[in-house]
Formats: sequence, C-alpha cells, structure tokens
Amino acid sequence: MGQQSPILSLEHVSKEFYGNVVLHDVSFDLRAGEILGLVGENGAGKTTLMRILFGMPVIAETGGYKGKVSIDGNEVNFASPFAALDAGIGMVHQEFSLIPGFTTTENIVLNRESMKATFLNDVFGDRMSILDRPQMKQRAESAIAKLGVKLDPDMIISEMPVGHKQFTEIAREINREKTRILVLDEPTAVLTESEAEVLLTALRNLAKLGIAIIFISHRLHEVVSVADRIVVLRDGLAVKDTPVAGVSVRDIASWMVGRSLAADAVRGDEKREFGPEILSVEHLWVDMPGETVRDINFTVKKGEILGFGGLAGQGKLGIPNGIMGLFAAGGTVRLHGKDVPLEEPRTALEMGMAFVSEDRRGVGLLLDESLRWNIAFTAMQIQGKYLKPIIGKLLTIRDEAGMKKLTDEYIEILDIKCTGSSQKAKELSGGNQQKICLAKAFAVQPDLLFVSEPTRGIDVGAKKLVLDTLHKYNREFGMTIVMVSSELEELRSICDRIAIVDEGRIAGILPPTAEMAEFGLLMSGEKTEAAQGADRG
Amino acid sequence: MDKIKQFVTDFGWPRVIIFFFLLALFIAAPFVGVRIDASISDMLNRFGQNMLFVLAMVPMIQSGCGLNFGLSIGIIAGLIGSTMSVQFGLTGFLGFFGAVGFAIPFAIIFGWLYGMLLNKVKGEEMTIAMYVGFAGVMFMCIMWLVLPYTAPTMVWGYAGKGLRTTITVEGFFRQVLNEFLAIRIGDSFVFPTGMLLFVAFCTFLVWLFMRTKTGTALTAVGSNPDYARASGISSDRMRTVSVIISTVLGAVGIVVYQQSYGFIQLYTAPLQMPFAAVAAILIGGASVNKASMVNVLIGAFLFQGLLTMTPSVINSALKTDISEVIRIIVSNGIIIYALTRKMKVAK
Amino acid sequence: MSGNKTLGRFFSENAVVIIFVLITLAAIPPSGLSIPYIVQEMITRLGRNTFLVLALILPIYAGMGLNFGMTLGAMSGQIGLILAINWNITGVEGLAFAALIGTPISVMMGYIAGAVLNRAKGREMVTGYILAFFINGVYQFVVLYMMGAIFPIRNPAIVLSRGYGIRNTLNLQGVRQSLDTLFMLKVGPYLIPVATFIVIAGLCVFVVWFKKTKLGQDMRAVGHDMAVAQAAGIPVDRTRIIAIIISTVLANFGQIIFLQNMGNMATYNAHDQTSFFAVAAILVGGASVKKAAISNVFIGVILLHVLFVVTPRAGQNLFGSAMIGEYFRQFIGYGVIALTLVLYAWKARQNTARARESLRGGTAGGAK
Amino acid sequence: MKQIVDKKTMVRRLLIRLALVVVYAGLVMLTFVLGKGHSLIIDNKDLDDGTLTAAMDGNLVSIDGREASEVYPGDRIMEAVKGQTHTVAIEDMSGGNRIERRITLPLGEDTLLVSIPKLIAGVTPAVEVFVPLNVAPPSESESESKNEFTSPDAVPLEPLPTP
Repeated sequence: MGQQSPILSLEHVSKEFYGNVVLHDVSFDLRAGEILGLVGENGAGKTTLMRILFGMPVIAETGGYKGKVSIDGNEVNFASPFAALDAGIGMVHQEFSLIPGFTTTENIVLNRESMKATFLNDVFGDRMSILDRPQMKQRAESAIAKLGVKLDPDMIISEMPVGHKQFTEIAREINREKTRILVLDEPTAVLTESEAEVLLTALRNLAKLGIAIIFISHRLHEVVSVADRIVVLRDGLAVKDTPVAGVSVRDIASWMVGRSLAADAVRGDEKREFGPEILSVEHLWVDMPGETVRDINFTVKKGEILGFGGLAGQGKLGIPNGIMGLFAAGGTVRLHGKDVPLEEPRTALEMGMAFVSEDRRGVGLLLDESLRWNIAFTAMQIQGKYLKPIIGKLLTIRDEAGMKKLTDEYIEILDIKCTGSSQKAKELSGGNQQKICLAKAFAVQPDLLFVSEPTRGIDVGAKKLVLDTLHKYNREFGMTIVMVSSELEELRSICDRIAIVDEGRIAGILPPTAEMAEFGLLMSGEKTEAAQGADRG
Repeated sequence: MDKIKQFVTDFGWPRVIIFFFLLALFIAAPFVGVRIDASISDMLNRFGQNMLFVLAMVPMIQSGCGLNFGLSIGIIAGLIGSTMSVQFGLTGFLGFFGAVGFAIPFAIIFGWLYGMLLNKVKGEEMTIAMYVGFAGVMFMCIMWLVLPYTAPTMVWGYAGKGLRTTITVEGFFRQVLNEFLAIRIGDSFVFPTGMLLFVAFCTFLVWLFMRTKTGTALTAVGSNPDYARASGISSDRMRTVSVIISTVLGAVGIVVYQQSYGFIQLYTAPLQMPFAAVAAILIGGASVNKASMVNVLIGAFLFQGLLTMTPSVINSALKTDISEVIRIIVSNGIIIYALTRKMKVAK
Repeated sequence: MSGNKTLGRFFSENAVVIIFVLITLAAIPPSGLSIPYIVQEMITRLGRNTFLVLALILPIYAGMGLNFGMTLGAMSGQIGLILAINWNITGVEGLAFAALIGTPISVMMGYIAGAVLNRAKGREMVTGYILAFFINGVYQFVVLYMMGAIFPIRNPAIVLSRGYGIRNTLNLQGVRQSLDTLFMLKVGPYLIPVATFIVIAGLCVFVVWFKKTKLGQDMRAVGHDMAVAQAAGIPVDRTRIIAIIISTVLANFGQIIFLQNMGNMATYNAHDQTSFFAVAAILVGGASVKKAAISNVFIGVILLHVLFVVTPRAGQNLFGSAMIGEYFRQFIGYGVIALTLVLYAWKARQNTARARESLRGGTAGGAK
Repeated sequence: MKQIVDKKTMVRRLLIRLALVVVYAGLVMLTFVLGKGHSLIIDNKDLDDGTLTAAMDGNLVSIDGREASEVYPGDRIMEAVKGQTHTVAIEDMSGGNRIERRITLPLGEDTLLVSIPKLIAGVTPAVEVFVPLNVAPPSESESESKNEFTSPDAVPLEPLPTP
C-alpha cells in the first residue's frame, strides 16, 4: 500500500477570512483504503478545511483559498458541493441531512433514484420517469451490506434511533458509485458507545473496500482505535502528521491544546479572596438543542470568576441558558440560598442575575433598533428604570434622555465605535455588538453575570477589551462572573477555576494554572487524576 | 443624483409611483371637469373615515403578529356597539360615544380571545386571521337576524325582527364629529375638523402607548422575540395586548366611519374592509414586521387619495369605470409586494 | 390511560370530519329533504366539484399548503369558455376547445403564481390568496375593458351594450352539461353523468401515477424538507413551480367542468369562491395543510355539499329564514378552514414539544 | 439540475415536442371545426326574384334525423346544429313526397339561411349567409370605443416594479 500514490493531497492550503488567518499552509495526503483521523480544538480550522475540500460556496464568497487540492494528482477547485460529489468526495455532516418522513431506502438514493423511462420523458423531460422501487431497495441493501450493519430499508427515518440515522447517512454516501473519499464530521457525537463501536467497525469495513476516510472526532480514543494516521490541527496549522501506531491519547491531547508561550503570560500571582457561596447548582439538566446538559453540579463564590470550557455540542452553553430560563430545564439552582425558579427568565433577572448570550444576533440584540433601546431595554423592563411620568403621573413613557445618557456612558466606557446612541445595532461590527450586549447586562447591575462566548467572532483588539472589561468589573465592583467559552486560553487568562464540560456533565474542574494536556484530556472524555482531585475539592 | 436615488430607495418605489400618479390625477382633474376643492374635501373625509383602520394595523405589525387580516373582528365589535347605541335611542355626541363605549368592552373580549388563538398558531397568523375574520363575519350575519333588536329604524319592517342590511344613523349620531367645528369654504369644500381631531387624538394615544414600558416591550417582541424573552418579557402576553388594541381601534374606527358615512352596514359588509386597511398601511411604507405612525399617515393619505381621485378623474377622462380595476390591482399588488419582500430582508 | 390517549388522539386527528358528520346528520331531519333527493344532489355535485378539489392535492404534496391561487386556473378556464362561446363552439368539442385555450394561459398563470410563492416561502397561503385578488383585477381589466375593444369579439350577444367588455352573465347554452349528458346512465331513480366521472377517475389515476414518478418523489421530498432536498440536488424552486402549474392547469379544467354543469357563468364572480369551496371541501374531508389523499377529496365534497344542500332548508324550517341557513353554510365553510388551520398549527407545535419532551425524559432519567 | 442527455435524444425530444405543439394546434382546430355551432334559419318563402315559390301545403322538415317540424309557406324556423355537414329531410305534408338533401355550411358563419324551395328544386347553393337587418349601430359605437382605448396605456397599471 505504501508505494500507492495518494488519491487526495492537500498542498500548502491557506485560508483567511477578512484578514483573519484560519488555515495556514496545511499539507497532507490521503491514500485509498486509509483512515485519517483529523483532530483539533474548535476553531482549529477543521471545518474550514472540510469546506474547502467540499467546495462550499462560502469559501469562494470570502475570497477563495491559497494552495492546491488535488485528486489523483490533478488539481481541483470545486465550484459547488455537487462538483465535489461528482469527483467522488462524500461528506457526512454533523447535522443529519435526511428527510424524516422518508424510508431508509428513499433517503439513501435521494435524488439518485433508479428509474424506468416512460413515453412522457420525451415530452416533459426525465423527471417523468417512474421510480423503480425494487431496484432502489436493492441498491440500498447493497450499500447497507457494504457498511456491514443491520438497517431496515423500509423503516421511516423519524422512527429510527439516532445511530441508524447516522448509518443511513453514510450508506447514502457509499451508494454513490464514485465515492472514494468519505469525510465524516463528528459522526459519533450523537451515538451511544455501543453504536459508536458498530460505526467504527463499519468504517474499517469500508476502508478495506478501498475507500479513503477522513474521520473527524473529539473522542480521541476512537481516533486512536480506528485511524491509520492522524493529523492534528491547531490554530490553522497542521502541527502533527503521524501514523497512529504508538501514539497515546495523552500525546494527541497535548498536541491539540499545546500553546506557544505568549498565551500564558497574562496571569500574575495575585492572591484571591472570595466571599460566601453565591450560587449553587445541583443536578441541572437543560434541554437546549445541540447543547444538552445532563447532570451538572457546581457552586460559585462571591467575587469569583468561574469558567466553563469544553468542546462544542457538549453542553457548556446549556448551563447559563438553562439557569437563566431560556430553555426547558430541571434541577435545583440557588442564588444567595434562595431557590431560583427555572424557565422563568424574568425571575432570574429580578433576582440579580444577568446573561450575555452566545447568540449575539439571535438573542443578544434588537438588530433593527437603536443602541439606546438595546442597552436600556432590560433595565427598563425589569427594574422600571428610564421611564418618566407625564401628564401628572397618569402615564409613564420612555425617558429618551435618560436612555441616551446611559448609552453615551457605555459608549465611552467600553469604547464602542458607532455614530451615536441612535444608530441601529445591526450596523455595528461584531466586536462592538458584543460590547453592546455587555453594556445591556451591566446596565441591570447584576450580582452574578453569565457571559457566554464573549469573544466569539470578534477581532483581537476587541477580544482583549472585552476580557479586560470583565476583569475590571470583577475586581473593581466585585461582580461575580460565570464565563463560558470555547477558547481555553481566554478562560485561563481570567478565570479562577475552570470546569470542563463533556457530554452534558462536568468532566473535571481545574485551576487555570493546570497543564494544558490535562484540559485536553478532559475535553476528550478521559478522566485524569488531577481533575478528579479538583472535582472533589 | 445619488441623493435622489437614495431618497427614492428609502421611500420605496411603489410609494413614489403612487405619489406621482396621485399628483398627476390632481393636475389632470380640472381639465376633465373635476372640481379640486370637492376632491380634496372628499379625500379628507375618507382619510378621517379610514384612518383608524390603518392605525389598527400598527400594534400587531409591531408585535410580530403580521398584518391584521382579521380586523373584521374589531369591526364586528364596533357594529355591536353602534347598533346598541341606536337601539337605546342615544343621539348626538351621546350616541357616538355611547356606541364607542358599548363597543370597547366587546372589542376587548373579542381581541383577547382572538389574541390567544393567534398565540397558538405562530407563523401562520395571517392566513388564520383572515379566515377567523371571515368566519366571525358570517357568524354575526346569523346573529344580526336572531338577536332581539327592536328599534324600528333598524329591523326589517315586514318581519318586525332581524336587522336591515343598511341602517341609517340620521337622527342618531350622523356626522356628529364631522360637523363639530367644521370649516366650510365655498359650496363644496368642508373641512371635517371634529373627525380629524378625534382621529388625531387616537393616533396620539397610540403613539404615546408605543412609548410606554409596555409599548416598548411590545415592539421588542416583534423585533426579536428571543431578545424579549431573554429580558423577561412574555411574548404571548405582549402579542395579546397588541391584538386587543388593534381590535379596539377597529371597533372605534367603524363607529367613526359610520358617523361620517351616515349608515351602519351590517352582514357581509365588513368582509373586505381589512384588505383596504392592509393595503393602505403597506402603501404607507410599512413592511410585514415594521410600521410607524408616519406609515399610517402617508398610507391612509395616498390610498384614500387614490380611491377618491381615480374614479372621478379616470372615469371622466376615459368615460369608463376602470378605476375599480385599478384599485384592485394597486391595492392587492402592494400587498403581494410586501409579502414577497420580507424574505429578501430576512436572508 | 394509554387507551384514553389513543382515543383522544384519534378524535383530535379526525376532529374536523367528526364534527362535520355530526352537524350534517343533525341538519338533515329538520331540512325535510328526502334521502333520494339528497343522493341525486350529491351525484350531481360530485361531478361538478370533485375535479376542482383534486387540483389542490399536488401543492399540498409539495409542502406549499392550500393553493388559494387555484383561482388563477379558474380564470384561465373562464377565458377559454368565453372564447368558445364567442366562436360558438358547442358540445363536448366546445369544452375541449375551451380547455385547450385555457391550458396555455393557466400554465403561464401557474408559473407566475409559483414564482411569486417562491418568494414568499412560509406564507404561501396568504400570498396565494392575495395573488388571486390581484390577478382578478387583471382578469377584469382584460375581460371587461380589452375584450371587444382590443381583442375582437365577434359574437355581439356576449358583449355589453356599450360595445366592449363581456356581459356579466354568460349563457353557456351551447356547452351546457354537454359532458354530463354525453353518457348519462340511469340507475334506479338516479341519473349518473358517467363521462364526467370517467374524467374524474382519469385524474385520480393520474395523481396516483404521478406520485410514483421521479418528479412526484421530488415533490414529496421538497414538501418534507426543502433544505435537505436542496442539498441533495433537487431543484426546489423549480419543483414548487411545477406543482403550482399542474394545480393551476387542473383548476382550469375543473372550472370548465364546474361551469358546464351550472350552464351559466357569472363572468366576474364565478371564480370568486372557487378556492374557498374547494379548500373547505378538502379540509372537511380530513386533509390538512401538509397531508391530503384522494379519499379526503371525495369525503369532503360529499360532506360539505350535503350540508350546503340541507342548511338553507333547515334554516327555513327551524328559524323561518332561509338566509340563516345561507349564512350558516358560509360560516361553516370559513369556520372549517380556520379551524383546520388552527388545529394543524397547534398540533404541529404540540408535536415538536412532545418530541423534545421524550428526548428530555431520557436525559433526565439518565441524570439520576 | 442538469440532466445529461446525449445529443441524439435531445434531437429526438425536440422533434417530438415540436410535433406535439403541432398536434396541439391541430386539436384546437379540430375541436373548432367539429364543435362549431351554427344557427340555421329554415325558410319557406318565395324567392325574391320569383323564380321559385314555397310549397303550398307546408312541409315537415327534419335536420340530421331530429324530430320534424312543420313549416308552412312564409314560415321560418330556427335550428341549432354542430359541424358543417348536415342532412335536411323535407316531406310534403300532403303528398308524403320525401326529399333528402345534404348541405354544407361555411365554417366562419354563425347564422345561415336555408331556403326550402331551393332545396326542393335542387338549386345550389341553397344556403346563404343571413344578414340581420339591424346590423348598423354596433359598428359605430365600436369605432368610438376603440378611440377611447387608445390611451389606457398611459395609465400605470403595474405600479409595482419587481426589484
């Protein structure tokens, strides 16, 4: 197999989004029948890489990429995913792309159905052909057989367990005769352990048939068990490209998170004293789509900054959303010893908590309204601020002047770049929008502030300002902060403790000074001794 | 040049075209023997008559319920109010305000029920509102026949029961607002001061309401329901409030309409009324999810202007009754334009 | 408890049909109409209306909801009929002529409607409804002002006395019931328009066959999930336009069948309530915004029209006013559309909630 | 989605589609010809030039085998027919003398005059176009209305530019 030329090779691939380098000079090869494990933290560039490979329009829209992608030695540059499909690349996405009301067979052969021509083809085109259902079923069965799993070809997708849906997706890609390269993006994320095991076996079967597979997973032990070779991406660089034999999970974890020295610099040796316990959470579950929280327990002390880290989809985002009442949740949450009723955002706000949502444009802002509205709204609604009585106190209306004053203050403090307090929120850049979200939360002067992904999608300067602001409010006003972020570095730079969430549970709580590899292992679902110690303490 | 272009884009092509069309009609009017003063008087009158219906669109658009195709629910409440007022023999201002007073409680109850219904069907509000409105009108058709009204001016003479299709309010509250402080210039120009004052007062109240805490919350719900929820606002409650206000405005609107028009029109008359109001506010520049007082004023003015001027001018110019067709095409065209436009913005 | 639940669910899923059967049964005795009379009426009305109602199926299949824009097809059919009367083409040939003229017009109308609805995804129904109003304006412009003025009309009997524009009511003497009487079968006391039913049966066969084609499958896929269909390479917008075109063409045929049975045509109003009656019928038959079968059409036409036949008489006998029955049936028509839409929207929300709840139960259980 | 269809199929399809368009047009014409209705005015009058006179006793006239009607001298009856070729059977009411004649009608005309004396005498053509007497006024008003409608283009009927 060694002398075989690669089917797919990437040479010096780079990509930047608006000056932000997300991939830098990535090169690797893939041979027929080989399984390549691709690992990396969120934002390491995996998704972008796959988008380039799959010809997603977003790449071309943002200025294309540099470097060379070739298949069988010929350079390709796909204009659309369909071109990639024609070239033999199959992709299984994280979200199911299946039609729930259709059967397995119908989904496997979707838009590639076997057909029998009718006389009407000549009149109205090929779509007037009759479907050849027996043939379709046969093809579906053969694809399923190739996978080596048990799957009922006549079952309706919506009635299937998740694992079967995942198999259906893969079977669909295999069903394309041309498919020689299969890309699987976190295929095991939604599966139970035994289902995942079956999937891995199926992948090995496929590899034996000569299909090359790129396997993306955060479950490192799966990668180690199934892959022949592994490529580690970090900050857009392919930091490691090595055969998997002899590599341990721990090695990979440290390659994944290992950072250049610059990042660790921020922290001084400040002594931290905290007040009494302010928030305690027991057995919290949150039904947030894509970020399910299963069973979370933790406490926060007054004046502390607690960080939540972990990979996307593991549930860390569900924690603040659940406590603030935005999604269905259960369990016990106590603030200052008083029970916080769940699923009631108003009470949560009234009790003195505030939340900066990760979904800035979706939840955080009134995009079509002025900055004044955005900043003052919550304070107005919850605390009755920025209202003034008119006609002898018969009626109270908005105090536009007060709102303007407040907004101008925050524009000053947070250095928000805008044309004025009446500008519309949608016209601001991402970083400035984030500052508006923070201002909104500060305006209600909360005892406890939840901040979710505060630096997502904003530039470096703004990032620093946001983090410094949080730091300042904590130190100067004693604001207790719970911060959720995918960026471990940023958590380490300002948090007092960092909890890593994996599969809806806290895998461990570490001090920010802990070794990077420890964090990496926790994220991959491996229990470490250090973390267990911290957990107990 | 660019400035003009920008202005036109902001103002919207349909409005600019309709505005110039209206202008052209005014210019053409004297040449085809249509009196301008009579036209303006007529236009002001219609403007006042219909303004509240257009205004009624605002709260629901702002709260994200879309265009209120079910405005007829409010109109029905207004009809109940005015028929009760006539039944009890109230006359003059007492008759008018009596009608409004009887109508409002019904409007609140209907609006509350209607609002709760719309909360159950988020995303499908407009189609359902339309059919709920239709069904309500047909149900009331039965009620008009059955309810025990006895005032001789209202019931069918030969049967002694069942309300007439058209009831005159002459001697009750006909033109009480229009005549109040009315200014007459010449034979054919009347400025209906009272009605316009009343309408302006209602508009001011709505304007004020939109500035209260509740009004602000309501707008936020329409602008981004998730943001509002995260700020502790119950979007269902705000939507219900907006539906109630819209329904009340519809109820008051029909009474204003009746006093000016002089007749109460029952049975299937309210069926098509919401469409005119919807078209008017859209012509005024509102979209399916954003509307302001300016949209209401411009919309009611342009639309009613069009309705007044096209029949008189076009018909005398072309000697044919083509204006009705123009009205259908323009008003429905503008609604389609608005319904298909938002998709682009959402993208 | 679970038995109760299934019964409850059965009721809620068929609520509209059940309510309707009850109202209808209750209204028959007070109407004083004989059963044979009602049966004969039903046979006639099935022939008259079924084709129009069947035209609604494909857009539902393609996930576009109830095609209120079918009125566009009805107007095309009317233009075909006007021309047939103009040229004095009579008999079944006259109907065929009208249909052949109406078809290209309705294809064009369907294309316009489909393109407009594609720009209004998520609110197809209300847009289709308004679009019907809009095109009605255009239709009036063409028929009332252009015909006889710009398009020559050679039959003075159908032109208004002012010299242009078509009269408000057209006598369809030449084609009246020509399809119905083509092959009339007498079974017992009942007259059955066999030819009409053969045409309807042909359409049913077409619908069943169409569902088996690639295009039918694509429509189903688009109806279930546009995003997935798009990702799989199915041309979503095009497929939706085709669904609307077919529906519009069928409505064109349907309106011609409807009018030949009526024998008269109100030039400017005949299409006003086409979509209302058709939509009400299919919903009464148990269809929803997302699901419709041929059986829904037949059940619906029968139920709705029995009610339509009996209510005016029942109103007359119970309340001494025929108008009450007249209003009542309109109320029922609008009410049933509103009710079905409400039930559907409400149920859809409940189902998503239920689906998520079951997911949560598992995780909450797992938490212990 | 572009279906990959080879050139030969494309040509075949184009031909078939063109043929269908022709067939469609043919069908329109066929239904036109077959379904074209005519009103026959069956006239039993002396001819103007006096060459033929109406049968004195009256006739029983039946078209295409329909129920016969009695036509006395000076009578006119109306019959609606479909298509262009018809058989007219004329039976002398007194003598029982029966004549059958085939008549062919011009396609473009709605109302036609059929003269029984001509049919009996075998004069061709027995059918002529019926010119109603009060034909003048409509043409006048028509020209007027056309003048009115030279201008509606000036009216913006579509004030909705699609952006």
